[in-house]
Amino acid sequence: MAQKKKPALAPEPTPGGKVGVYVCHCGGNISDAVDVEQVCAQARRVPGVVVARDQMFMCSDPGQEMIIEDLKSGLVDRVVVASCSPSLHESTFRNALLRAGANPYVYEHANLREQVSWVHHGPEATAKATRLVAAAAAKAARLKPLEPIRVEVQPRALVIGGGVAGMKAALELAARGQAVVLVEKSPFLGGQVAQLQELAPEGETAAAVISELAGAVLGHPAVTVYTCAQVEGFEGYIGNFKLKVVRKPPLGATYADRLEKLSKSGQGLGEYVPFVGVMPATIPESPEDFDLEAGVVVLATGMRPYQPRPGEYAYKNFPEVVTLPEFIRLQAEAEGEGDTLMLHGRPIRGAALIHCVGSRQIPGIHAENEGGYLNEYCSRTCCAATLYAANLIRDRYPQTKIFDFYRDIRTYGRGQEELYTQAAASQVVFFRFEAGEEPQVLKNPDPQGPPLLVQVKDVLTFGEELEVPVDLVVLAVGQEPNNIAGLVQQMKIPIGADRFLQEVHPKLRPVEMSVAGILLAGTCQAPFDVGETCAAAGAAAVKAAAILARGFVELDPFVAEVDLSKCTGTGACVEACLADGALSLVDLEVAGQKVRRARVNPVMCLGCGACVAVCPENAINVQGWTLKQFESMVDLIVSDEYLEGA
Amino acid sequence: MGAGKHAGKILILAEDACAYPGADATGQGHMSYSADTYILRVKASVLFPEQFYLDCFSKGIAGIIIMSCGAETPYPGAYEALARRIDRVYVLMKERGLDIRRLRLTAICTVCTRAFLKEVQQMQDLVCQLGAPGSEAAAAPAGAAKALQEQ
Amino acid sequence: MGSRQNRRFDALVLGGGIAGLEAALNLAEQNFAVAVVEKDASIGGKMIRLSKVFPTLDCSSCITTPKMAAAAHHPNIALFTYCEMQTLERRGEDLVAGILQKSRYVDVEKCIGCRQCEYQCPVLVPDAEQGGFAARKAIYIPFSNAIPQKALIDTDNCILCGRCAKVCPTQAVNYFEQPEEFHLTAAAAVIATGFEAIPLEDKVQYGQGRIPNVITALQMERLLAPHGPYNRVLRPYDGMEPDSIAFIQCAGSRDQSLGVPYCSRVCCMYAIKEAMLLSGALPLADIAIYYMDIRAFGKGYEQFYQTAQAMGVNFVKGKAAYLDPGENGAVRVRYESQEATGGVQVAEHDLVVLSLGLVPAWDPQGRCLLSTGGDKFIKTVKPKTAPTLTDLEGVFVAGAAAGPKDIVDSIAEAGAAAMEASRYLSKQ
Amino acid sequence: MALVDPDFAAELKAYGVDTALDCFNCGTCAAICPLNFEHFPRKMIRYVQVGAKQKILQQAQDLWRCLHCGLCTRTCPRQANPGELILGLRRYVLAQFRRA
Repeated sequence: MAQKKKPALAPEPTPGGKVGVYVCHCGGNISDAVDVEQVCAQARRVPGVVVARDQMFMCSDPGQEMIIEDLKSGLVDRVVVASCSPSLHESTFRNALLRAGANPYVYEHANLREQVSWVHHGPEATAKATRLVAAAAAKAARLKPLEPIRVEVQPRALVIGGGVAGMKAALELAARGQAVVLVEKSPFLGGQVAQLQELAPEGETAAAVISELAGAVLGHPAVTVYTCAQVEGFEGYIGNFKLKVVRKPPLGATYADRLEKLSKSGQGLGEYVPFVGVMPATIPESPEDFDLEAGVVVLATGMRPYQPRPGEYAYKNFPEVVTLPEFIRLQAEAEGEGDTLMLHGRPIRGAALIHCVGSRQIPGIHAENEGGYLNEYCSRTCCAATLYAANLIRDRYPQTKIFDFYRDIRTYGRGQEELYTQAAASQVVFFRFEAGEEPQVLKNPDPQGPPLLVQVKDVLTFGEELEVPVDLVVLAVGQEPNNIAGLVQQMKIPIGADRFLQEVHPKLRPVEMSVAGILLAGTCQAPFDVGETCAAAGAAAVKAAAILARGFVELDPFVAEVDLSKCTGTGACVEACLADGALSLVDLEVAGQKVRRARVNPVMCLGCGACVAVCPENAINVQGWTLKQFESMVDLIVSDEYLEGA
Repeated sequence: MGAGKHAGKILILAEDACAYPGADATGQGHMSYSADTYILRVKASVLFPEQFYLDCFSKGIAGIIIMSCGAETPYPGAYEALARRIDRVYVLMKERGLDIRRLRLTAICTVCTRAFLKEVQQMQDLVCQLGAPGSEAAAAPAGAAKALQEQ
Repeated sequence: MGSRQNRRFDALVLGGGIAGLEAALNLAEQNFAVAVVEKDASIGGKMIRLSKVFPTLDCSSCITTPKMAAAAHHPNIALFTYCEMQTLERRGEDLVAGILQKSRYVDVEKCIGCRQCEYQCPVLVPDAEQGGFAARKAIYIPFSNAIPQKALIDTDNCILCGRCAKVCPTQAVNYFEQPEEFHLTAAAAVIATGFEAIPLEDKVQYGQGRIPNVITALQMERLLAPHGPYNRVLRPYDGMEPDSIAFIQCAGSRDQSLGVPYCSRVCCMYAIKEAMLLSGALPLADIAIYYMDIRAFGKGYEQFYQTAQAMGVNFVKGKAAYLDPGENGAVRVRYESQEATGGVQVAEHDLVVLSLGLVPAWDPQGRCLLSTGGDKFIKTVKPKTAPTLTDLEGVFVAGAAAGPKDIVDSIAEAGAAAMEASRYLSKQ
Repeated sequence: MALVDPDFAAELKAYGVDTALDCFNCGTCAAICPLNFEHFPRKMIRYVQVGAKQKILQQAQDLWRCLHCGLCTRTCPRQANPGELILGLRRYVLAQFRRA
């Protein structure tokens, strides 16, 4: 365009408001139904309106230039554009204001296309258009310039949890040049995956996965790892979390088994040991704590396998009943060769695998667990893991027969249905049971036979009762979230009915917690397999990376603001506030007198206005959406004063 | 319709995340509805105090439809708080002899064009039937009409 | 014009569905310049075409539109709609994509989305966006919440009457517009090309699309959408309100006789969701789901399944083997009931919905050196620790392009792919 | 209560019955079968899977109902070849009768 010279800045808006109204024809879309010239003429009578112009396409360059000129010349200091829906062009015109050197928030949009010309016809269309423009002008006259809220971000991420999710998230952030502190409660990196051997369906080893991740984490200069460490103090908000981390020796014999296994292995610090993980540092002798500041926090606190109650499927009644993770370890440590699996010196000629142990529990059918809850969810990973184990046994020990008892086979993922097909091809025999008619595990009455007998009412055999004598029963236990009650309480974050951490929205904001700046990764959110955990960790990391890389968080200025000249400190707003920590009462001294006043933390404020409605003095308002603005809009909607012939 | 058509203005509070785009979708579909409707774009209707609704009626607004996001609101807890407030507004409306059907709380999604039209039509019919706000106060308990005038 | 020739970006995203948009937004938020290449005339992918989504029953459009708008308005994102990526090759540090801009016959710079052309056009065509149950014009804006809101001409049906050109207020219609080829260069790429439903024509047992009142689940989505074709659920054959509706699960999935041995992962849940929405729309209707295994594995999915059972949806264990037309537009379903007193049964339903499985929407064969798996989806080389990595350097994959996936999992993977891509970009 | 005999399937290999365990009991074969007879042929396949030898022998006459039309084999999603299985079972049953 013509004027390349440094633009003169638009003058500061005056309190009274000099409103410019710009009405778009939209190439006939509006002007065919609405008399645009008449709207302009009537708009000029509205108090505060100093100019009203029309244009064929207000969004075109000439249209925008018209607005910019009026702002720069000082003719107007508030702008109303009456055109299509704000969803299409509100940002266009706010940018035009910016280009004019004006504040983009002294702008109001009137929707004359979607709300008028496309739905109404005849004179009433023009009358309605005028009322909408007048109402917009009334609001515009009361608009104030606003600045986006800028929060500086501490250039550091804290990752809680040293399993696959935590390590993956830490690595991704470090690779983007961010400083990461990783805090792990146990002395080991590797989490639950380190308790496995091969991973379904492709068969990568846990050793390879954990060695890769832990090696990279420990080798990366940007990642600081603290094991035996927990977060015990938490305050602040996005960009500025202040945490206290405590390192202390683990309680009693918590990790004695793993520590013993480690010492027997002869491996050193930083090396992977099966069923242990990677121990990066020695255990602290005495408690020590330190403060930490972080811009974002990634929760990767993981899961634990469901522990069956004694007697559930005869667990603990017979030594031959084990969980799948227990079996994986037994099998991995089994000695000897031959074509029959040997456990504890006994040949396993037949093994029963039972699905959905501790998962898909139904109220009224299944008994509640110790804590008085039911795991109503599917644990997602057990079907594939169980079939993988079945195939592995059939492959290595062809004389060990496998009987698989399921409710639904859920091999949903890539390469998983093949596990099911392969199990069938390897002569695994399947039985299907209904919820509430779970297989019974009994002592085999036949002393010559194997020790256990599994009875089932088999859906596949037309509901017949079948009996299978076996040497071993493996319970495919599900996943439960780790107990992180302490963190949940400190951070004030929500957990779902399933006791997993609850994201804001599974699709819109799937890795974010309701507390801004806290992200969640992996099985603390829901059961996942290793690949899915890494994807979830990547998704959490990318959100964290965006916050950290920018160095600041810019929030909409549409947040609550207290008018201290009106506030009497009733606290009603604090009571009504929906965002924990956004509003508080503070003690001030005014003219030597102690008074209480409401204070907004704009970083925490959602801008919903729940506080506005309850203030008896109307001393609190959402900037850009004040109650007075809305009231004046209603006044103009009901007024006939500026309508021609009215 | 005819004479009753312009019985009074209807104010629509359309929440920005759902109902406002829903009204846009209705417009894109060129689905016609009463021109006596005025849409205020709001972030969350929980912002408005009880008095706002009463004031609207005393200013001459004949019907108000709150088109919220329902449970899908981006502000957790806002819908419940709003519903509680509207219950209180109903009490106040009754005290003033206002037919409580003049205020309606509903949820409209971004593509709920037919639900949008239905709500508008129902309110339009009701407003035609009831007339200007306060005209039903004659039949209301004594003092109610006076209370309304004092607003 | 030459305006779009040989532009350079940090990253290319192939596919403007939910996975592509999520990946693009995550890259753009880290200040990388991103090009999104979409084959359709609007971004939004399959998700924008759905009614509501499981397990929250949110309105699908309400969740997709904000992401579409965010991508369209993002200063770091450029959208290339109605474009095919014909080639993608690595030249040293660069990935170079050969793009074909298909002709819309409408100048997008001029088109203001006013739809005057659409109103004037005399040609009515079944609208694929409404499952073929409603009509559109030969010049049209793809659907109500399409982005961009720009018209295009369907040349198969246009009769060149000239009315659209005459009525267009901005002279945007250009019958002589030629397709345009250009290059986009970037350092990294995310493939998010999504899926298509298995063609109905492949299912001999299910009538190959020739049995009246046998529809696909995607068509049912349109019947259930609040802005769908009929405003309520009617069967297409005679407009009757169906009293009995059946869903046929694994219609093409887990079936080696059809060459699709894998599980399509989403069909159980979308069928349950549609069944729930139907029982809301038609409270008196009987709804049956014929299935082998219900795969409700995601967060909240099993509870969703249990709720559907409690609502009275009838889950019938058994694969429907054969469909044929019954009396008065009914459809007969033959299956083996596994109950003790069961045996072979024939059930009649007013409307039958095929839960078709998913196949890849894009084949890299002949276009670039990306490997595919036995299932023809893009192959990933480190499915555990880096699930979005492909065998072409700097190229990542997200969503259903790497195997059937629901929206939640696609979004997570899109985040992961964006993370891997940004990590790759910062290494450069 | 019937005891499951996992060795029966192996025993049948000699008669050309070696795909019985590929079946995942979807019921397509029974539903597609023109005989329209109870759970046939899946019933026989399931009996092989759980080793219900006696049931097969007791209901052996059902095996001869099969017309060998091939529909079940063509539509089996697991390619478990039900038609061939029925033929193999006939061979097995004949051998048993001969032995008896």
